Amino acid sequence: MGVADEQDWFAQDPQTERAGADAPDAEVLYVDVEGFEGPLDLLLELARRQKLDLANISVLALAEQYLEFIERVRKKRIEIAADYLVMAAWLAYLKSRLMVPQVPGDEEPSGEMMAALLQFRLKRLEAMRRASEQLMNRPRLGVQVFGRGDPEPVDIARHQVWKVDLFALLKAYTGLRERGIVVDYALGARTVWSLKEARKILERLIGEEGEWAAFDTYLAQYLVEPEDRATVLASSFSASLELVREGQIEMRQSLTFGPLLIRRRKSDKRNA
Amino acid sequence: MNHPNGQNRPEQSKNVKSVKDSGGGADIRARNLRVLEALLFASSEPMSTAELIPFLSEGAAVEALLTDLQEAYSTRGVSLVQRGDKWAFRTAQDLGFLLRREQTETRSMSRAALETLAIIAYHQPVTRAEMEEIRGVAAGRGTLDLLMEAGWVRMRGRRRTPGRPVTYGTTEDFLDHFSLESLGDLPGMEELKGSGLLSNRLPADMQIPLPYDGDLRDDEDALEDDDPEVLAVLSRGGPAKPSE
Amino acid sequence: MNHPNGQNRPEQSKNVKSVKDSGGGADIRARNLRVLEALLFASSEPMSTAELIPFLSEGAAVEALLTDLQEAYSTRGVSLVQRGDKWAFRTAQDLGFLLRREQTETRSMSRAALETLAIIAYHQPVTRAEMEEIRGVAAGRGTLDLLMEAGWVRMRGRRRTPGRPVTYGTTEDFLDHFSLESLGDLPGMEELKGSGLLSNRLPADMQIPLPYDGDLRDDEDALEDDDPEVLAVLSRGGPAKPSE
Repeated sequence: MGVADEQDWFAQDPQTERAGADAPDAEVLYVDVEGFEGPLDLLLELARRQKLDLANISVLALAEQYLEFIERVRKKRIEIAADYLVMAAWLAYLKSRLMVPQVPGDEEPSGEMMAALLQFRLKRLEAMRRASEQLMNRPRLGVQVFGRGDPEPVDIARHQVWKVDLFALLKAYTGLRERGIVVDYALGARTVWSLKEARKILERLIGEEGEWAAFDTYLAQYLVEPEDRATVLASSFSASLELVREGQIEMRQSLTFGPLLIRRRKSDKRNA
Repeated sequence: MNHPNGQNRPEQSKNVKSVKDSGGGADIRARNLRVLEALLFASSEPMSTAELIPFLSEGAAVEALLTDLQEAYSTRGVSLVQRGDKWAFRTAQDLGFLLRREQTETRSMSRAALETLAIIAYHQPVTRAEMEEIRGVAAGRGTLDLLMEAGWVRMRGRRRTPGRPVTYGTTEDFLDHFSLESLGDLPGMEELKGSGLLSNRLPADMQIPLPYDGDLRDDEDALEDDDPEVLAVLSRGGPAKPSE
Repeated sequence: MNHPNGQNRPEQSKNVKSVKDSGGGADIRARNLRVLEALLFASSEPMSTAELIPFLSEGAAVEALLTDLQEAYSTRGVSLVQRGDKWAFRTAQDLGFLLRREQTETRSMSRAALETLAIIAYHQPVTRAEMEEIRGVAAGRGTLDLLMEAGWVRMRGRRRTPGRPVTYGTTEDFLDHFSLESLGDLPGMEELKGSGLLSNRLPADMQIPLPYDGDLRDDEDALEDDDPEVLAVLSRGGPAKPSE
């Protein structure tokens, strides 16, 4: 079968009504390439012109028609998508494989294989195209078939269950009442003895006596408030260790947890 | 629904198989019933006989057909009902419960709501201004609404003071929820101190009031049904029976 | 849909009038049918048996009841139809010409979109690359978006192949829209199966996959909620629940 004239295609093509026979060639061609959904679509259209049954088409003739078409489009300097050129290259190769007999040991797919593949793809596309038409011809919801026009809504009664118990309620109340009188029992900030403070106080208390005395008795006046005990003892003890290291005082403890004795170091004073 | 286009009418009459003598009439009737069924099912609104007629065979007795259809559905799960001069399918009345669902969600209450509730519980009857004074914060409208919606707080009446403010109190549901036999079961000052909820360093003049939820007090007037504030609560979707 | 609360069940069974000896069973069956009728009539969307069962009597054979109901409605103007795993009342197909309404949605759908829809329907689960291979042209992003927006196509998962491409399939809405009971009802399915055209390979291999919208296949992974492609669809205003 010879290469079809482009005017013939348009005359037969139901899809391209816009392309009149009297339209300028360039424009017609441009419109036409745009009208196809890719190279496979174009091939399918070419095949349809050849034969109605895809099983009996001549793949070689089809390839030639396609290549001819692309060649003419390119001569008119019309830009075409890369997809079409890739297909053209593949078809050119297919054509060569079909025309040259296969050499034994050739690893490449045979021309016949390639032709069969192309035929398969064309058939598959055509089948899907037919399927989409059949699908759209189904009785469609909202077109020929209807659902309930006035569905009766489900009436959801929402109940809120509050997670509140009496304790939470009372706590909120007492907290609120106490919040109102917060000024009345505002206490001073908690006392914290710094090491520096403790050392100053310790130095003053130990004085010049030079007699052994229990550590606690020096601090007795500061240990009255129970909440102060820890900080007074800890800071004073740390400060006392520092004083021992400097050689200013001596400390003694005869048994574990026994009273801690402390005095100013006499020799120290003598030396001074 | 759109009326059928002109083409349908002839096609429709042709489609009816009229073979037997009187069978043709029965077939036409059956078909008319099917058409009514489909139309009424698919319509988003009840349809009048005038709207239905164009879809039926020439000269069909639409009222009689509708009554037949109503009869046919009388024992089914859906019924054909007449609404004014229009017709519609509706769920059978006794199956209405199928379309109702209960949904419960557990939520915890904000501190503001809890405090307000506690104030109302202890200080009732209490006005909004008094609540705000105790809390030291202006109360959002939402807090009271929420407590009324929960069914724990109600409007009691109006205080006989300038401005006639609404007085609030707690409800039976409140007692129920907190497992209190009466408001007298709310712990007083000493019990609160004993449980450690109140510290001992309270000013001597601080008092925990004795809650009162009895009848209207001398300084309270009853609420009228058409009281604007009652209506306002109702319109905000509050409890239908605030005094329940 | 939520299950009814516990209160309904006893109410429901008590309401059944069981007077006659063997009449009780028949009454229960009649009531179950009415309940199904009411539930399915009230909903515009297909309902699954799981949604229906809680409203039926204990141990009711829901599938058998639905088939009975379908039979009872087979000659009426509305039919009970199966859509995938769900059931719905729809107007009878043969009355379509009478009720036909114009629809703009699919009018505007391009040939590319419709072909893509057919490819997804017949070849699912299918990747974008496979769709492009079949159509022989790169698919615009918009085409798939359009189909997903229409609610007919969903992302199923990711194919366990290099690049982990997203697999696409159809939705229950797709079945409902095209009046299909299942994918097996797709027009021309038998013929296509026989011809081997649903294969990605030459028919010589004669390996014929069937369209499949069940659970994920061995070579599919589930989509993650934070999958970038899913998020991309969501951000473009696509369907909120692609996996529904």
